[in-house]
Amino acid sequence: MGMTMAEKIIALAAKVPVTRAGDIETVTVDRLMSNDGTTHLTIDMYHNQLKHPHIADPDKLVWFVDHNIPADSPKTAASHKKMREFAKEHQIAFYEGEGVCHQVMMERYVRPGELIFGADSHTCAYGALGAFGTGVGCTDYLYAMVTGTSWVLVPSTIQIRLNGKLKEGVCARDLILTIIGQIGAGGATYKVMEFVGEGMKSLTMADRISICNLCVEAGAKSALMEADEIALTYLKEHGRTPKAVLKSDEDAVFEQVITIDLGEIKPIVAKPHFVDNVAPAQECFGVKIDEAFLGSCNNGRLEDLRVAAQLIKGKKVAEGVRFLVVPASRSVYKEAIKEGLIDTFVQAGAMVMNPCCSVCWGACQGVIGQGETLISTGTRNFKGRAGHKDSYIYLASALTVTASAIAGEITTSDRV
Amino acid sequence: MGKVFRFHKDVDTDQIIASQYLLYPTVEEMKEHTFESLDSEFAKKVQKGDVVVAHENFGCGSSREQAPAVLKALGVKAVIAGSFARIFYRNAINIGLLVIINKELYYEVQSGDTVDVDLEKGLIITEKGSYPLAKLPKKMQEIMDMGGLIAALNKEA
Amino acid sequence: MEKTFTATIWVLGDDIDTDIILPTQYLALEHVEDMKPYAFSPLREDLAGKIQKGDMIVAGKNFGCGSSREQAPEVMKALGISCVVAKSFARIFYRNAINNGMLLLENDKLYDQVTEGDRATVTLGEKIEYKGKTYEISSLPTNLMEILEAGGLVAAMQKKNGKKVE
Amino acid sequence: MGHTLVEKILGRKLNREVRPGDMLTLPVDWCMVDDIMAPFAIEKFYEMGFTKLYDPDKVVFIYDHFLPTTRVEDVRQIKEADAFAKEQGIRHIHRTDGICHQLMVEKGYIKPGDIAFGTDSHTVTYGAMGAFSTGIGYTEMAAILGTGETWVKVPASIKVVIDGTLPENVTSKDVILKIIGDLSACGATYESMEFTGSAMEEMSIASRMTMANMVVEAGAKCGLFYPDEKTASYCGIETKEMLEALQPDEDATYEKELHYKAMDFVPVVACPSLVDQIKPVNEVKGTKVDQVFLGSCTNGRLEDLQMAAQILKGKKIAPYLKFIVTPASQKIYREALKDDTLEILSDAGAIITTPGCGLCCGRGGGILSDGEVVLATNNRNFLGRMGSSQSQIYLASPKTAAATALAGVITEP
Repeated sequence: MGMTMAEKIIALAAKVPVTRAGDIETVTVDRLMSNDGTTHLTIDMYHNQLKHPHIADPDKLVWFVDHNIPADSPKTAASHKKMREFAKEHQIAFYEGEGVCHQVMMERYVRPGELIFGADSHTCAYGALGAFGTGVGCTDYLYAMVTGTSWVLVPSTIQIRLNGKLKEGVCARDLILTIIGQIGAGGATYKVMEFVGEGMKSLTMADRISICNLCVEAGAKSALMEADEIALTYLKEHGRTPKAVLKSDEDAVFEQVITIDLGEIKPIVAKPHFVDNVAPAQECFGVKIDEAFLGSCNNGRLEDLRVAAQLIKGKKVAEGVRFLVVPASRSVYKEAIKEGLIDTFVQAGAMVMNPCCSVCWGACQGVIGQGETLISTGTRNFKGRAGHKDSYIYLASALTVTASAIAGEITTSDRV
Repeated sequence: MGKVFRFHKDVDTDQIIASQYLLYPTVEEMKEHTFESLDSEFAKKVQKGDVVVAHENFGCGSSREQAPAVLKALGVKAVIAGSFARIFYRNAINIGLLVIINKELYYEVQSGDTVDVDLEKGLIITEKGSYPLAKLPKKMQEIMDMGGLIAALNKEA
Repeated sequence: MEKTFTATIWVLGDDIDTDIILPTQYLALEHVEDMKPYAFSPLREDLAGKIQKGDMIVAGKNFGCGSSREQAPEVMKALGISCVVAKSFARIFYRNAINNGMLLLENDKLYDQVTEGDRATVTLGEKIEYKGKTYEISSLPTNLMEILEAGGLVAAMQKKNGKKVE
Repeated sequence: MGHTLVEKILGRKLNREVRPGDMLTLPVDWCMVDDIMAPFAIEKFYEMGFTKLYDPDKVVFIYDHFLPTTRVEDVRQIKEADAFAKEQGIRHIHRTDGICHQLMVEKGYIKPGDIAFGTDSHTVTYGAMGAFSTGIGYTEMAAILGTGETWVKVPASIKVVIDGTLPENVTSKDVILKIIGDLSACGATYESMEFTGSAMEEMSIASRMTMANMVVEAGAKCGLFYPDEKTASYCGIETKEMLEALQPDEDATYEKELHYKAMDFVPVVACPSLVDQIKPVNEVKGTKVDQVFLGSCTNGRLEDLQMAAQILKGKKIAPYLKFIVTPASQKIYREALKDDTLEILSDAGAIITTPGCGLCCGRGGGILSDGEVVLATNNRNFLGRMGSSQSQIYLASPKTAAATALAGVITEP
């Protein structure tokens, strides 16, 4: 009996020849990512609770200040300071203001075949490069930081077979929201969502990251895609080589197989207050918006900015709407400057922010007020996530968000 | 014995503790904002030994360990839900917050009811009856038995 | 406004700026009552809680320098401060204070003599008496006195607009 | 006996001769209301019994302190201002365009000789254009919104004469800081400052704005530059007569005159926590900083960003240092994109934010915790202004800021 891609990566990390869904394995973690959302607490535990504080391999640690930057309060600044000082003392790779952690990880660190822990739930994005990324809390993180190892319950896999091609005006974001709507917010809990099929060939790296990134919203432990030619080209362009290029065996056992024709996918939105509360975009036409957000680890990449800029060029953001455009990393920002995209956004009346998590995280810049409505390419639309507890978030693709910013109400790109 | 605080389906980590409080220096400073958007009085009302009961998929969303940590800091004895999101579940066990999967209790109790979780007898006891405690996976039970992952780590070292 | 009153003294220094009187992060609170606890907080965190209705502030030069934030005199008025005696006042603060009916008195000697917690007696337009000594204060220009006597600019405008004052 | 510039401006408005000490009732050309103060001014406006603005076209609403919003209550300010603007027919609204004082000049509202009031103390900035402008509270703004006029006591004037050429490493920021240090934080209270001399004539409009912006830190009511060809070309006006009418008389009387030689200026900083604690940069060099801030209505203009870029081109800022750059307006942001300034700053490691008041007003954009030290190009270093009251703020020029960002310690450019 063959193994799934997830089983293969975990077996490699556990240094065992075979492992099966349901097994518990002790694994050596290839990389440990953490950000300012929780690292201050990890550091406190490191200092106050460990009998023998030490770090197994500081070179495996990568830390980011990306959630609340620039700092919005003395308390935030104090937590950042704690991180900065610890990173300096222990020579931990430290990025402050370089962009959203997952994007920078994809640009600089993630390699196919690796097993990566991130103290952030969207770590599953690394599956786009064929790596097993999963989100952990700071206690798990600390354990791995100290020992270099952790335990994993080997997950079963839902294989999603993609055929065909997305239609014009439809984004990878629409695809993954459709899938989450289908299987539900808990539909993949403890499982891996694996994407395969000839449809993959038409998906760019940006599309793939966007898809994998959002799988945690169906409860998934991780998301995986085979590192094919597109992924390996990306890797090479960024100066790295794979740890191992793996894929599921033909005779591997899957929990479930879902087949999707990409050509059938339509623009979709997730309505308040849950990611699986999806509806065709047209059902929400006319909903007035106060703010629109293009950015995040999900849709702040160059490809997203390109399609959005193309749509908004020569047009204006609707009066009274705050349109936040936040590139996902410094290199995205730089490329976007070179291509003239940033200028297009500013000219249209958008506010271009420094690369960071911004309003997707809802505690720093662009928070929305009581009764306000946001349309966002962020990852979540939980009640109150973007600000006031009585506010509304719709999630949609870069195209739909930009179209809505122009119209001042929810609409799709073909209508502006 | 503790009081029940009952919540709905898909209680996400932003409801348990919102983003704007996560960078506060300590859990102690965060805990008064627990469940703020759902019940702004929760942190004031909850007492040591009380129990949170919820429907399916409790703790979905982010990996923020602050979510189980504030519940523990407020003295919540256990969270009993139909199912849990993966990361929350693991985080809770790691810090020694009791998380119990039970599909019936949500339908049987209301907020304000009294309930007892008797670990020795392995029972959840309500005014109406009792429910057996589901067993934790072995690995997790070991961590709980040692008093959480850090305690386990300190024992290994 | 009473012509003569006696008040307990709080002493602050030179150049008490508007960020000290009320830091920016509290400016947008909906009501001045909500701002009260934060008055003077960067300098003396517990001061706002200690000030009693009728107390006075004695300070050095350039009181109220900095921004045009009118929340500064307003929050002081809400705390019940009867007047500020300073060596000098910053311009915008002075104007804002008068517009809010907050009494400001200029005297360049009192500050160097006072001890916090003592009491002093003010006679408007004439003098301040403190520990048996008299400190002169001048009267305000007529147009400002009119605003102050009306109870501030809002009341003065209401009168002009024939609006009934509640 | 002749007249100072402020007497000329005020007298011209009323068509009569005015002297220091005169109490005037002045018609107002521009009312600038920012997002922090708008709801308060609106509330007072109605409380006073007004129902209609005296002239909606003379009112400019600008949202800058709270954008990007960092707290849920920030939005309330904007919504209330928007509702009022709609009801009263205010057409001049800038919701995300940048900092109010920059926009009042950049968007062409302010012309030489205008009378402008704003709900922000740095309204004095427009003196760079030869306009009389000053900050007021929201109650007074409410009265002006209703009546179109207010009272002004004609100020006495201080004349500052600076001749010659400034050293390469000195900017107009160093000049105004030095003057504030010499005058003290209340040395110009109630007075009008006039800047003249060949060094002032040489200065760009942007540099003049930096100086006019900061006169309030010496307590001044306004800070004026004599309108000249540069002013006229910036404003797109040709009326030579008007420019001539807005020059002081040679025999005008000044309360005080300060004379400087431009070549004597050196880069300076204002040390914590008062704007008049001025020291040469060299006296505090080597002081470790955690953050550098380049921006604000004082120094967030294109030439400021360019000065920094020139120093930082091809280099990296010190490790573990935060360098926050906040252009003063979206127009400046675009100009800085066009000439690669932003790319150079970003490559050096700067965090470039969207235009707005940002860190200067202490609501967001890089707030400091206990024990942190910032060197900033804005106008105030008051205790706790940028976060913790246990943090320290040094004020300096864009050049000193860039040199300091590079070294991680306070450094002379």
